[in-house]
Amino acid sequence: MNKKFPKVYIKIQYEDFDVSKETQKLHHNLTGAIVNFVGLVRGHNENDSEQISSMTLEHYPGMTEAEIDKIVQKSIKKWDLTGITVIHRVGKLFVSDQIVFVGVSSMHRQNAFDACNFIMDWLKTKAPFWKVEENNNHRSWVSSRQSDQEATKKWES
Amino acid sequence: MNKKFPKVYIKIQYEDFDVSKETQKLHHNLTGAIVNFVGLVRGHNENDSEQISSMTLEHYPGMTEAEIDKIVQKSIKKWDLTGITVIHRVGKLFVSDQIVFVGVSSMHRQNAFDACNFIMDWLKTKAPFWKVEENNNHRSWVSSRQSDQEATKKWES
Amino acid sequence: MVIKYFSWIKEHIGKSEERIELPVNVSTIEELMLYLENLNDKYKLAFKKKDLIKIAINKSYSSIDDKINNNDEIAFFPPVTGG
Amino acid sequence: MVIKYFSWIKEHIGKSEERIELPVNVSTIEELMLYLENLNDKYKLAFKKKDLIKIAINKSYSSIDDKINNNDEIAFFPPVTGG
Repeated sequence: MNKKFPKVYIKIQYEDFDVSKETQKLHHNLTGAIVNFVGLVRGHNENDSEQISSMTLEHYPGMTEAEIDKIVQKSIKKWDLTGITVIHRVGKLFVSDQIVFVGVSSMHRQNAFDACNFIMDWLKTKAPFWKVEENNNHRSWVSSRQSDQEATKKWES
Repeated sequence: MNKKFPKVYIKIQYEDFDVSKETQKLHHNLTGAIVNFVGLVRGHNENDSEQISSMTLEHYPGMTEAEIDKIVQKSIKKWDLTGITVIHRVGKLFVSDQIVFVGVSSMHRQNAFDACNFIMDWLKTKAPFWKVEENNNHRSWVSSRQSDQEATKKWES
Repeated sequence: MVIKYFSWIKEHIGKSEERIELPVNVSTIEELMLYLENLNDKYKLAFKKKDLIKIAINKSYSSIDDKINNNDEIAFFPPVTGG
Repeated sequence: MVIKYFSWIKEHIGKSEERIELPVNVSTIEELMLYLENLNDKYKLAFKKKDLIKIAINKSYSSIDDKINNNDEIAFFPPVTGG
């Protein structure tokens, strides 16, 4: 693997992102495979008990970027990759809006699948973002899920 | 899972595809996660021994769609999904052109990661496509890789 | 029956498709391959590496022992390399 | 030192950030939390469920036993829910 790879891009932003453009930016001469994860605002809260109309995401500026970079650096040690992009939105988002983009490119597909999955699992448990769900009646902070904590265990071996 | 899901779209085509538009089509009301795989034409042949300038893909019309549909139906039995799109290009493609798009949406991310990975692994070993790599001097049919055969073993358990 | 050839098998044989009447004494894929190999050296070369020949009957993967009928569509092709 | 609060901890306390001088006899996160809880009921409520409080010192995850200095940036927040 050439030392100039992987190209890393991490951004916290209010604006939406364009999946095609971000995919295009992950093309490098050695790239054969790109795996993208896109997280969306669902129309229901976590336990599906009620509809939501919007959510607001806040984060800890500086620490968020640093934690995501730590995760990305770990993924680079584990897999040969050509590019990694993590974009996470903050602010007010509506149902079916895009929240997060994690794109990983590599020479061969399994590395891209694994690294993208790894980054998402750790982002879910380490990156300091908090969601508050809103509907007409009230707002409530989302609780962290035990299943997200457990998801990181598959990377321990 | 509502019986109207997942929405399945399978297409073999000469034309390029737009990753943003295909991602958008995978949004459904229950969707929280989308995982996309994009395969690209690499600038080198499989064993990296020489540059290629283009490749041409041929397929077995009718059988290709049927084999991909079998794989998709298997993935639907294994995971709760909201949408599955498989687009595979044929004809002459150039370096860094997009070859294949596999997009899977679901309520939760691990299902989408696993189903996308599963569909790609089986597509690689079952869908009747053949690549011939071309450069100025000659053309050569790509050999199937042992690693692709072995990749499907992880789904046996 | 219709017989289809793909990739380098098609190139060795020099055609992508042909229609033949099921020959007498041919009732399996294996017998069909033997019949074709006896026609000329192009087929012999195409079918030389038996472990690299994949078979489909009516667009479904099949094996060398499978029975065939005169109205079947048979296909011979190398291991697939899409994706 | 700067102390930052996020999510419902911020809302219970009623501010997102404050600057204080490191109090006498406070040298760890745990002692700082005790000091704050004794200020008023807002902090008591915010810090009630100790197992739900995550701590960062200078933007790195830290534990309740970690030492702190007057020029540190401390943060208290609930388990994260991004992605």
